[in-house]
Parts: sequence; structure tokens; C-alpha cells
Amino acid sequence: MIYAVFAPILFAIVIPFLSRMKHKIHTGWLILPVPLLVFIYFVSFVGSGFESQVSNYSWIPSLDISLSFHLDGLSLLFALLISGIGSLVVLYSIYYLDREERLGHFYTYLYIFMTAMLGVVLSDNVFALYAFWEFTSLSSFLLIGYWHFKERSRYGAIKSLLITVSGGFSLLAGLISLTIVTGTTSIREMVGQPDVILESSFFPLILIFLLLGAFTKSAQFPFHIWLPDAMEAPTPVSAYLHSATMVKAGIYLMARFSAIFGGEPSFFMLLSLFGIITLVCGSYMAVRQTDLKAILAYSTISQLGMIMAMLGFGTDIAIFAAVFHILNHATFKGSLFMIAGIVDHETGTRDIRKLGGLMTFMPMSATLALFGTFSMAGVPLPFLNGFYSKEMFFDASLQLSGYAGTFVEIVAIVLPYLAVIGSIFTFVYSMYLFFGTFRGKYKEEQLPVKPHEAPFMMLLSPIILVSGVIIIGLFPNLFNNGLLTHAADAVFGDEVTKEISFWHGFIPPLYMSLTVVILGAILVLTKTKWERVYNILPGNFSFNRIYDWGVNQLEASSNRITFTYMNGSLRLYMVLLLASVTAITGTALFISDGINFEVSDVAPVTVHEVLIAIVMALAAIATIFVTNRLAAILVVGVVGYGLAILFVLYSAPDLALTQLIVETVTVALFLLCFYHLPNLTKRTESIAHRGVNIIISIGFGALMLVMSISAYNSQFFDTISDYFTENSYKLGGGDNIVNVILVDFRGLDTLFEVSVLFGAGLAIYTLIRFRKNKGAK
Amino acid sequence: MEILMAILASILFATAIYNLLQKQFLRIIIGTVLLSHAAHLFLLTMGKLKRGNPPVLVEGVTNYTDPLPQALILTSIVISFGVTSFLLVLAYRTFTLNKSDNMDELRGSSDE
Amino acid sequence: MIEIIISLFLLIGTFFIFSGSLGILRFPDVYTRLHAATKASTLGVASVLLAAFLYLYVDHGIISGKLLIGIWFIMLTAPISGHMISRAAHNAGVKLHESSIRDELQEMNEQNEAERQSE
Amino acid sequence: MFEDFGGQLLEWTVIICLIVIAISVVILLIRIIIGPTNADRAVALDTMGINLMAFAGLTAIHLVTTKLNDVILLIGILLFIGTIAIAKFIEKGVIIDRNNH
Amino acid sequence: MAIQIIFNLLIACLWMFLTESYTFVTFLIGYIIGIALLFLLRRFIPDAFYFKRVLLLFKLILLFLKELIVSTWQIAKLVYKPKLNVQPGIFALPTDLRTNWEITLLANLISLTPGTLSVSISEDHTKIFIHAMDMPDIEKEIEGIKETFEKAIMEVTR
Amino acid sequence: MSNLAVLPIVIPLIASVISAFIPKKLGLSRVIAKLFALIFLVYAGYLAWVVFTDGIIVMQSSGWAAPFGISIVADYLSVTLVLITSIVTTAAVFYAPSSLSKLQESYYFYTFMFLMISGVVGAFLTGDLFNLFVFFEVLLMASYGLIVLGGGKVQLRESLKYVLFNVFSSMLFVTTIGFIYASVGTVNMAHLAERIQEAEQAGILTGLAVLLFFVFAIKAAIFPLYYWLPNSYIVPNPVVSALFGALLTKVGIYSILRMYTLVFNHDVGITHEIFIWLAMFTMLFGVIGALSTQNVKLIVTYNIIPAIGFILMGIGLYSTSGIEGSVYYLIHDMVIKAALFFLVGALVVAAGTDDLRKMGGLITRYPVLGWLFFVGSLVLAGVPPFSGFIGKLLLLRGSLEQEEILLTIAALITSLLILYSMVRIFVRGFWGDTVEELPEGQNKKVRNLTIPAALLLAISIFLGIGAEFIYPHVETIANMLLDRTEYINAVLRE
Ligand code: NA
Ligand code: NA
Repeated sequence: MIYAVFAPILFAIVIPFLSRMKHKIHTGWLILPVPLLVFIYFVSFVGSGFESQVSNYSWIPSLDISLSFHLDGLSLLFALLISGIGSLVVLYSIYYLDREERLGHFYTYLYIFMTAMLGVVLSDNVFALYAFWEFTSLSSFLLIGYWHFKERSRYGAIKSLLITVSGGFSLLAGLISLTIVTGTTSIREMVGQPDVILESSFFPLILIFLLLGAFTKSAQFPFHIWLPDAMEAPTPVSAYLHSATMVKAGIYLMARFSAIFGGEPSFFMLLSLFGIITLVCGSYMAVRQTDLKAILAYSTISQLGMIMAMLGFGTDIAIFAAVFHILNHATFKGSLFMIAGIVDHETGTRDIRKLGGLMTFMPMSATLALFGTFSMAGVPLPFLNGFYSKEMFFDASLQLSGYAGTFVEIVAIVLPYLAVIGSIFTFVYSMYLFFGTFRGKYKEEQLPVKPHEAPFMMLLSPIILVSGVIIIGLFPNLFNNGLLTHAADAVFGDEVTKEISFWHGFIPPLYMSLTVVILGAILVLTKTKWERVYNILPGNFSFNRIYDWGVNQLEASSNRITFTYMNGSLRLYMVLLLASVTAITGTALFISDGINFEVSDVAPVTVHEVLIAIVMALAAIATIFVTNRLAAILVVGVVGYGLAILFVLYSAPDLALTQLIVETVTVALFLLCFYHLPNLTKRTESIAHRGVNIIISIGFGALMLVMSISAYNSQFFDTISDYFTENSYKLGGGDNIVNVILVDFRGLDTLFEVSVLFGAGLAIYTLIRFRKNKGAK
Repeated sequence: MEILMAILASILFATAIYNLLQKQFLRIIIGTVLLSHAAHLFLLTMGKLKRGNPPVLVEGVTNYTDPLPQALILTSIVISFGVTSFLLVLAYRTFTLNKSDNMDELRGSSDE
Repeated sequence: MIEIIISLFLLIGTFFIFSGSLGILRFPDVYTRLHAATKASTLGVASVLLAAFLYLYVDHGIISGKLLIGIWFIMLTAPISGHMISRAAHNAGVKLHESSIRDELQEMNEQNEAERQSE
Repeated sequence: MFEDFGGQLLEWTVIICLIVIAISVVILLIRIIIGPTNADRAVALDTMGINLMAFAGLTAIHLVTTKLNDVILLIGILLFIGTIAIAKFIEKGVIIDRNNH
Repeated sequence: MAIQIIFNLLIACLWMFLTESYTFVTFLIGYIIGIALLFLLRRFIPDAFYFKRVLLLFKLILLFLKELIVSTWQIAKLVYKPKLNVQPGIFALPTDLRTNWEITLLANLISLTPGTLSVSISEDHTKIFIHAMDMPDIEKEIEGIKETFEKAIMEVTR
Repeated sequence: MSNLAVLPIVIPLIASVISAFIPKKLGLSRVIAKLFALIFLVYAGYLAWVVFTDGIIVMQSSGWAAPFGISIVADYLSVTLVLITSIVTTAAVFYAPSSLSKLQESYYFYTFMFLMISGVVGAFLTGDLFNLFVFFEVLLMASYGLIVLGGGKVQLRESLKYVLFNVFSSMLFVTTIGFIYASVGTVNMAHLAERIQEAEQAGILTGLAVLLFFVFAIKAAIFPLYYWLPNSYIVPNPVVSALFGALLTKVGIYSILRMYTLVFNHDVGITHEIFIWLAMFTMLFGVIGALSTQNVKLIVTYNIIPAIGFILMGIGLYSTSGIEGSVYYLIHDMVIKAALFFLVGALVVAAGTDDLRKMGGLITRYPVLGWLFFVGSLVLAGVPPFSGFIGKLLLLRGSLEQEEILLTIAALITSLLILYSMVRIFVRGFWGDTVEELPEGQNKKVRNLTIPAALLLAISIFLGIGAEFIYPHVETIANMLLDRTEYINAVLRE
């Protein structure tokens, strides 16, 4: 199975080389066999005797990450869609994409996607799933941005990336939480212990994380906004990723975990509500679109909402309907996208306002579109698969009595009505799509290209898909035993048997369907009259605005925030730094009860030492007040010489010597460097600045004082010094202990101290000399 | 005595920081020099003061001051010296190139 | 007994040092202050160091050549330092205190300046 | 080490002297800070160095050690160099004459 | 003269080797022995006996020490005077000394003597500018001081 | 045997000194630099192998038993980091000739670089707190030399700030060592660890721990102490920025990792809680910084900060997952940061500007560079199966295990924004219409700059896909960090 999954990506590696021959032969032909073979491979599993299969390949066993593929009914359904529609899309693209295009790029992205998507639906290991999941987002990003010189493409690519990847990260958190709770990374094993998950404190978190992942990917309200902009991708991509497969990854995920969450009121609530809202909003918005692909995009959103809602319902019939609709949607929506692409290709526009009356020019396309749109609308005709799943959806929406709790009950009552409303709009846009494009007035002057029918090979893919629509419509139970029941079983976690039939008698779903058709027809006919509603109800465009505002703000406010504090002012940096260090360290010291003023074991105080200390303190303070260069430098010198004297007093002659030399040289360097610099000016900072400076300095000084005294008073251990005095001569061979330490015990320090000086010397040399060379130029 | 020296070192720290918060190079660098003085004084103080003779072995003397902090300070003094020297030259060069010794005028803008 | 002499040296030295410092504080201008610095302080420190030398020699039998060199060095350099500072001050234009009655150096400089101008 | 009267006397003398010199250093610090001219500061710093030599000498007596002799000598040398440097700075503003004019 | 000093030092060192005692005292003894030897052998040495000059130098030092003590005392008195009523000033002192060394020495000596401080030397090396603590008080003595110092220096150097 | 441990410090030092004598002989300098880098690389690999097979190697310098001498400890963590350092060094040596001007190269670039490497490696290997300070100074001094190399106005101005911050942090370090010495009486890390364990709950030690943390936090660029970093890292040449970005801040965070697992873990409730909060802010503010600018160098530079946040997060969690995550992330980030800085260097050469607003359509002419950049962005953002993912996975697991929801969410948002900040470069710089004033004739130079970056990127990808080879070692490291006895025994008992 691993070969089936990785075949496309392995092929993707050679695609750039194959694409060099594109002037001889369209790259698509060379690579078409790959998805086809994969499809055939998966078809071989279809059958009533299907049993789920697992194949394991280790990857990072120590982290419990493996490439373990689990082929059950659900994943088989998806695998077939991915490879089947993938093959058709490649075929279609051969005619859709000109050889002058960057075919290598296109097919590489597409095949990366194919592997990623197969990986998502087949992976049993959650982290492998996540890895594939992210790759679907990335390949989608690249495909949307395929025509990257178009501003809209870049916009759409980034938008989809941001939304789907954020969902991906959320999914990751959910999956990690699941592994923490269940102690396994295998989905099968997780599904085996739903109680552990449902009862853990992580449950709400897991649910929200996973839902976010699924909703963003499957364009559920309010994350649906990326999908219309994804239409900037070449149409084959829209047909493939953004209607048939990738957007269903979220559906797949929810279906996969239904076995765990199914029956949980919160799961029901969230999925049903968001699903149905998505359905209604999506279809409502689709009606107002003017771009063919935009209509289809919103249509996809609404259809995905419907499937999501059905998964939320969680009853056996609902799940079966969901699975069934996944298949059906792929067939009619895939074909419609391809038709839209053909129309675009042949007329040069997708603007429905410019189109019309194309039936005469493109009869074949029109026929295909007719089947596609009517199936999508759920028109009750026995050869349209869309109707069956739509009616099952109505049926399922009416059977939601299993849930307790006031609010949940209210939701259960409201859902059927919302389902009908959504379906009415679906009907409206479907009709609008078909009639607006193929019927009505032909507007020759508005079309860039004179329309004519597409070549047969380009029509082949939609023909195959529409055949699917009709075949399933005629024989709705054809795939039941071999495929759909297995899939539904996998979702429901129990046997689901369902006999699909056209006629059930006069039962509520039928009335609902009729309501949809009648009201829908009325709305279609009166569309011009009520269209103004859209001006009053702007609909979900506000979410787009929120997104745009958010992204703009992301940069603008980042810029504002960052440059508020990163304004290059050393003083501000220092103030912030010191304030944080003082506050946090002080607090930590305080709450850990570390302050210790119980003075113990200190040397006696003598007057002259106090005086020296006073001199040093005064000199230090004087550095602040003096306004004369030399005075400032000399006063610092006083502190330094004072320190040397303290070294003298406290038995550190070596230190005193070094300090003296260093201080003198430093003062000399100060004089040398600062003679040419301006004299000190009066400090001109505002009183507030000065106040802050004073508080910060005193605060930090106080912290140091408290820390030092506390540390000094908390001498827990003897120092290691005795060892040095005892062994300095014996082992170190010298009687100046400090020297022995420096050159022997801690010789390494000294070696690198010299290195620092070496570096400083070279750095100073570089500073001085580099300029000269520059000046000479 | 240690307490007194701790206070002194803290004062040095505080004045050092006050200087670091100023605009002119000279004051800022003076701040760094004071800072190193403060640090070395702290280190010396923390090793206990006046606990004996200079740590140079003399026959008959057994009580010596803790030599380790002294060794550490010595290393640190030399290192600080190197750094300060570099800093001084850097400040000088920065001034000559930017024609300003005022840190406030040397913030730089985001467009550079 | 020797301690008394040492003490005496120390006290005298310290007294002179202190006087020098006080003079630096009290005297009106840099030139007069230099008088205090170059004379009192120098002699003072010499006295103290001599005391230290004596102490180390008499009480502990250590002859510290470095101390003697120190004394010699400070005696040698103090007037040079004083000279350098006063010259620098005068060249830098530090005026004498107003109680001063004459400045021949200034007069000569001005005269030279005037000659240069006339040329 | 100061058992006898002489020792006592010397100890007290040393301490008094240390205190006096410390006061003297304070005085000099004042002059360094208030100036008013850089030459005044140079004088005061020079004298402060001399004070420090004395201080080190006294400490040498106090601690009975010869280890400080180096310090004393070094102060003297550095003081001289430093004073010359500062004087040059005051006079011409440069310490090292690059072009001997 | 330099050779004599080196000889003297060599003798001192030799003495240290001989006695196997490397202390300052031994060195001093060796040095004195060296002086004695040089004094005895002074007829065989072409140059004049250098120690004579040393003695003169010693005299100079003593002179100068005396002046120093006196001047310090004067300063100390001034310092503790409640009111400082002096009339300082700078005056020029003509000198007959010519070489750099001599003038420097003189200037330094002047600095250490009571009430005077050399400020500058004229470009033609003929005058030393001296700051006096109290001009009226000093002027009378200046000539005398100059006489003594100049003479002492010349004795040593010429 | 034990001298094995000190060689990684000595080899670069020798290289540094040798190249100091032949600054003007560029050809020879380069050969020597490459030679030493390769020797260093091979040796570091050998040392890592020896340590992971035979256990920790301790060299007591000059033969003085710890805690009296300075212990150089080649433990699992330090040898790993040394190995990564050697890889980055080698890449840098090959990158430098194309990136630097001849003049810059001849002003002791190699000397400073190897000196810095010596300091970095020393900091990784030393087992002595004060010696750590010394190595910090070595690497800082060398970094000062590198940062002023080329000496423009802006460069010197920002360098000055950089130096000042570091001086402050260094002096605070010395002071804190003083306090620690007063209280615990030793500066040997293992000895400190042992003694602090005995001292039990002593409040002052917590205070000291926090203070010391800030010393490292300044170097590691942790919120709110990273102000010095962004501008000072973009002014020098990209190869220098790469060395800084890959190594310098990492030394800071390494020190935190070391000190707060080995020594200061007596009061995790306070210290490590602080870490968690700071980690959160570090991530967010860092990435906000990355979004705030259109300067490509600055974007990559700001991205140093969230990475540090991630590593600190794991240290704060102080659990097996957390520490493993930190170690993994640390290793990953050293490689990828160097790679990204290299790539940005190439990008700036290719585009002739570092302003994103003036770039566009570069993918047409520089496809390889573009795709490397894209992959680099993914690696940085922690997209599986690349190296960032493994570290992030471990960190998130650690965070969720302790139900640090806020932290988890912050980490996730940060990851997203990191990706966005980097993809922006790809989208705005490589996609779109080609700008007209693209500099000509840079293809060869860009290619030369791209190759070392590509190699580093390959390593990065291997660190992710080949995690099975890496992770067990990370596990060993984390175990050692969490159970200190092996380290302490190796230093004090042998
Ligand atoms: Na740093
Ligand atoms: Na750094």
C-alpha cells in the first residue's frame, strides 16, 4: 500500500525532467498512468467481501510515529475518489493547460497533493496523518498560487495557507492530546477506547482542536472564506482539490472520529449547527455570485456544510447519507467545475453576466451541465444521484430525537427548517448557473473569444463524471455493498445497511423536497425582484473583511507594537530590561522567602574604610552631576583608585596592582578617545525621564544590595578556598596563591583571558585601520 | 564591613545604571566602567573581607584571605579592561562616523 | 622606643599630607594650590613611607628597597608634575587669582604676540 | 603583634593616620568635583594619588606585609605618567603628540 | 664617570657573591667597600673621583631637603591661617644655566623651595617663570636662593 | 583519554591564532580555515561518537580534581552541540569567501570567527561557572570584532548598543557568581548542583537562580531582554549574522538549559514557572517582530526569538517531553538558522536589496534559491516531516501533558505566524512580476552562496525525516539532564 500512496510523489520528483519534453508531448500524458494505476489498485478492493487491511512501515518508532496505513471502507471510498478523480483531472488538464505553461510545476504540486491526500485518508498513525494533512495544505497553496504573477492568486494562496495551516496546527494539538489521553498514536486503537477519551478532562479541548482542524480544511462557516479565493487556481485544481478531495479532508477527519464522538451532545451540537449554518450561508452566498467558479465554490461550501451536518446528526441513516453524498458530490461538482473550465477556456470569461445562450455553441457541455446542476439542486428525478442523498439528508434531519437537554432539543427542531432553506437556495443557484450560462440571450459582443464546443478529449472527464451521476441515479444501490456500507460502517462503528430507493411514499422528506423545488422555482423566476436583499444583508463578506483586516493588522499592528518598543533608543531598552529584571527577580526573591538580613560573621567596621567608601560613593555619584569631560573621567578614576585601595586594605595586593595599571591606562584611553568628542552637556531629559532613571537605578541597586546581603548571610557551605592555601605550594609550586590559581588551578581561565585581550587588540586595530583603507579608496 | 562594602557596591551599581541610561557616550561608558568596579567589589566582598593575610604563603602564617575570588576578580579585571578599551575606540569611531555622541540621535530608523 | 619615632614620622607625614589637601581646597587658584600639592603632600608621603620603611626594617628586619625607591621617585617627580600642570594651566589660559599682583609670563606672551602681529 | 606600649601607640597612630588621610582624600574629591578648571582637578588627582601611596604605606604597617611595596611604587609611577598625560590633555588636548610641533 | 659607577656596582655585586648573602644590607656594604677601593685607587683612574661629585650631590640634596621642610612648613602655616592675605604672582628669573638638564633641575628645585613654583621656561632658555605665593615677601630672597641653587647645580654638573 | 574533551576548544583557537598571522594572504587563509574547519568537524564527530558510546568524558584542567580546577565536561549535550557548531562552522567557511569582500576577509575575519567558535565550544564544554563567563567573554569579544567588520555608520551604531548590552550582562554575571560563591562556596557546576541539592529549599538560592537566569536571558534574547538583538544582527555580513543567529543566542539558551536542569532545580515552582511565562511572551513578541518588517534580513533575525521561546518553553516544562523537545529544537534551530541566514544573504545579493517591497519574481531567475527558501520556511515553522516538527511535537506534548493550554495555544499561534512571516518572503520576493532593476551577473555568486545553505538545509531535513537516528540520542541527553547523577558523578567522582 505504501507504493500506492507514494507513487505520485515519487513520480513528482521526475516530473520536472519529464516536463522538459513538453514540446514533444504534453507532460500530462506521460504521468497519467500513475493515478490510473493507483485507482485500479484500489478498485481491486471493492466488493462485498471487503475487509479492512493494515500495512505497517516504521518511520520513527521511538516516537511512535509510523507510516501505518489502514484501508477500511471509509478510506477506500476516499482513496478511490482521490485516484479516480485525480486521473480524470489529469486527463482534463492535458487539454486545459497549454504546453507553454509551467507544466512541470503544476504536475509536481498536483502529485505531491495526491500522495498527501492519500496519506491523510489511509494513515492510521495520527502524526503521519498530520504530516500528510499539512502537505495537502501546502500543495494547495502552491497550486492556488500557480499563476503567481496575478495578485489575486497570491492573495488566495496566502489566505488558504493561513486558514488551513492554522487549522492544521490546531489539529496537531488535538491529536497530541488524544495520544496523551489514550497512550497510543494509532487511530484504530483510539477508536477502541472512546470512554477513556470522553471521560478525560482533555475531552472538550480535543473536540475543539479537532473541530477547528476539520472546519478550516472543509471550509465550514466561518472559515469558509478561503475557498472562493482558492478559485484563482487553474480549474483542474478547483475541481480536484477544492471540491472533490482536499476540502473533504475535514469531513474525513470528522467521519473518522465519529466512532469516538458520535452521540456526544456537544459533538452533535457543534457539527450540526455549524454544518447547517454553512449550508445555508454557502448556498445563500452562491446565488449572488457572478463568476461561475465562485458560484461553484460557494456551492461547495454549502454542500460540505451539509455533509458535516449529517456527520453531526450521527444516526445510521445520516452517516450513510453523508458517505453517499461524498461520492455524489464528487461526481456532479467535479463535472461542473470542468464544464466551468471549458466555458472559461472557450469563451474567455467566467462572468455569468456576460454569458448566456451557449447551448447552441456548446451543446455537449450544456447537456453535461444540465445533469450536473440538476443533480446538485436535488431535483427529484430518478437518474440524478443528488436527489437521493438530499432526500436522505431531509430524512435524517427529522430523526434527531435521541438527544436530551433543552438547547439541544431546540436545535434538533430547528435543523430541518434550516435544511430546507439551505436547499432552496441550492436549487436557486443551480438553476441560475445552468440557465444563466447556457440559456438566455447570447451576448456576443461581451465575449472575448467566439465560443465553440470543446474537443472531445477535454469533455471526456466530465462525461465520465456525469455518467457516474446518471449511473448512480439509476442504480443507487450499485455501490452499496461493495463500498458505501463498508464506509458507513467504518464511520458509525456498527453495521449500517441501507437500501436506497427513489420512492418512499408520502413521507415528510418528500414534502420537504417538493417545497424546495416549488419555492426554489418561484425564487428563480423572481430573482431580479428580490436580489436587492443582498445589498441589505451583506452576508459573510464581513468575514472576509475580518480576515483582511486581521491580516493587515497583523503587519500593521506588529509594526506598531514592535516599533513602539524597538525604537532604537538604548535608554528605553535599558529601562525595560532593568525594570523587568528588578521586578521579576525581586518578586521571586520575596516569595521564595529568600531575604535574609540576619547579619552574621562580618568583619568589624573601621573609620578609614568607611571614609574610603564614602569617597568612592561620592565620586560615583559625582559622575552623574559633573558637566566636564575631564572631571567625569577623573572622578571615575577616583572610584577605580579607591577600589585599588580597598584591594590594598582587604589583603589583595595583586588585585591592587592590576587595578592600578588598568585604571591608569583606562583613564588615559578615556582622555585619548574623548578629547575629540563633544564636552558633556547639561542633562536635558524631562523630569519624568529623570524620575524613571532614578527609580530604575535605585531599584536595581537596592535589588543588588538585598541579594548580596541575603546571599552573604546565607552561607550554607564552606568555600573551597582551604584547598588552595593548603596545596598551592605543595602541588602548585608557588607561594603566591592567587598566582598559582591563575596559572595552574584555573590556567584555562587565564589562557582565554589572554585570548580576550588578543581579540580586543585585533578588534581595535580593525576599527582603526579599516577606516583608513576605506578613506584611501 | 561586608555590609558596608555591599552598600558601596550597590551604590556603584545604581550610579552605573543611572549613567547607562544617559544619552552621551562618555556617560554611558563611564557607566560600564562603574559597573565593572561594582561587580568586582561585590565579588571581593562575597569572599569575606579581612579574614587574614594576603594570599601569599609566608612561613608561620596560617590564616589567609580567600584567594579564589581574588583570582576570579583578576581575570575579570583584565577582561573588562579589554572590553572597555574596545568600547572606547568603538564609541570614538561611532562618533566620527555618525557625527554625534548622543544615543538619542543614534536610534536609527526602520528603513535603513 | 623606635615605635615612637615611627609614630612621629607617621603623624608629621600625615599632618603634612592633610595640610596639602586642605591647601588644595582652600587656596584661591590652581597655582597657589600647586604650592600645597608639590610641597606639603610630597614631604608628607615621604615621611610616611620612611616610617613604613623603618617599621619594616626595625620590627621585622625587612629592608624594603622599593619603599626607598618610592620615596626617591616621588621626590623627583612631584616638582615635575607640578611644573607640568602649572605650565599646562597657564598655556590653557587659566588666569591667576585676582589677588595676584603680577604675571610676567602673561606679559611676555602678550608682548610676543604683539610683535608677531606687527610683523 | 602590638603587645607593648610602643605597639599600642603605633597601632593607634596608624589608625588615626589612616583616618586623617581618608578625610584628606574626601577633601581632594571635593576639589576634583568642583574644579573649577581642569588644572585644579589634575592637581587634586595628583595629590590624591600621593595620599593613596601614604594610605598603602600605612596599610603595609598595619598588615605587616611587604606585598604592598609594589603597589606603592606603582602608584608613584602611574601617578607621574597619569599626571603628565592629563597635563598634556589640558594643554593641547592630545596625550600623544603625533606630529611633534 | 660612568665607568666608575659601574665598577662600584660590580664590586658591590661581587661582595654579595662572596658573602653569599643577597640582601640590601650586603649590597650596601659592598657598595661602601667599592667606594673605599675607588677612593684608594683614584690616582690610577684617569677621571676625577666620582664620589666627590656624589658628595656634592648629597650636599645639594640636603640643601634641598632643608628648603623643602621649610617651605612645607610655610605652606602648612598658610593653610591654617584663618584669612589668606597673600599677593601671588608670576615673575621671570634670569638664569645662567644653559643645558636642558640643568634648567630642569633648577626649575624642580625652585618648585620645592618655599613660596615658589616654576611655571614655564622661556623659549630661549634664559628665563624661568616662577609663581610666587607671596611676591613682596619673596622677591628679596629670590636672588639668594637662585645663587645657592645655581651654584650647587653647577658644582655637580661642571 | 580525557584530553579529548578540550581539543574542540583548542582546535579553533589554533586556527584563530594562525590566521591572525596571515591576514593579507587570503588564499592561504581560506585554505587553512577550510582545513581547520574540516579537522574540527571530523574531530567533533569522533568525540560525539566516543561520548555516546563510552559515556561522559571529563577533563580536569591541569590535572586538578574538581571542584578545585576547571572541569571540561564532554557530556552528551555538549558534544552534540559541539558537533552542530562544527557543521555550521564548516558551512560558514565555505560560504564566507563569496559573501565577504576581500577587504573584510583580510581584516581578521577568520581569526575572529575561529576565536568565537572557540568561545562557543568552550561555553558548551565547560563545567565551571566562572569559566563559562570567561568563554562568554571570548565569544563576545570575537563577535565584537566580527560585528564591526566593515564598519559602516549604521553598523558601528548598532554594534555600540550590542556591546553595551553585553557588557551589562557580563558584569551582572560576575556579580551573580559572587553571590553564588558567598552562599554556596564553589563555582564548579557539578559541585554547585550537589551542594544546592543538600541545601534544600533556600529562598536566596531561588533569587540567585532567577538573577542568573537573566544574565543568560540577555544573551539568549528572551523577552523582555532581546532589544539588542534584531538591529545588531542585521548590520553585519550575512555570514556573520548566520554565525550569530546559529550560535550566540544558542549559547545563552544552552546555559539556561544546563544550569536549570543541573544546578538550579530546587524550586521549580518559581523558576520554571517564570520560564514558561517568559517563553510565551518571547515567542509571541518575537514573531510579532518578524511580521513587523519588510526587511528580509530582519524577518529572519526576528525569527531567532520565537525559537528561543520554544526552547525555553521546554525547559520551563521540565518534563521528559519538554526537555527532549528543547534539546531537539535547539539542535534543529542551530542548523536551520544558519541555513536561512545564508539563504537570505544569497537573496539579498540576488535581489540587490533587502527590502521586500522592492523585490519580486525572483523565482524565474533563481528557482533553486526560491525553493530552498520555501523549504527552509517550512522547516522553520515546524511542518512535518522536517526537523522543526519533531521538536515542536515533543514540546507541545510536554505542554499539553501539564495542561498548559495557554502555552500550547501561544506556541501554535507562533508557529503559524512564523510560517506566515517566512512565506511572505517567498510570496512577495519570489512570486509576482520580476522587478526591473534586478542586478545582473550575480548568478555565479548566488550559486556559491546557495550551496552551503543547501547542505545545511539537507541536514535539517535529515534531522526530521531521519529522526529515528537522532531521537534516541536526544533521549539520552534528556535523561542525563533530568537525572543529574551521571553528570555529577562523572565530574566529581572520577
Ligand atoms: Na550575546
Ligand atoms: Na547573541
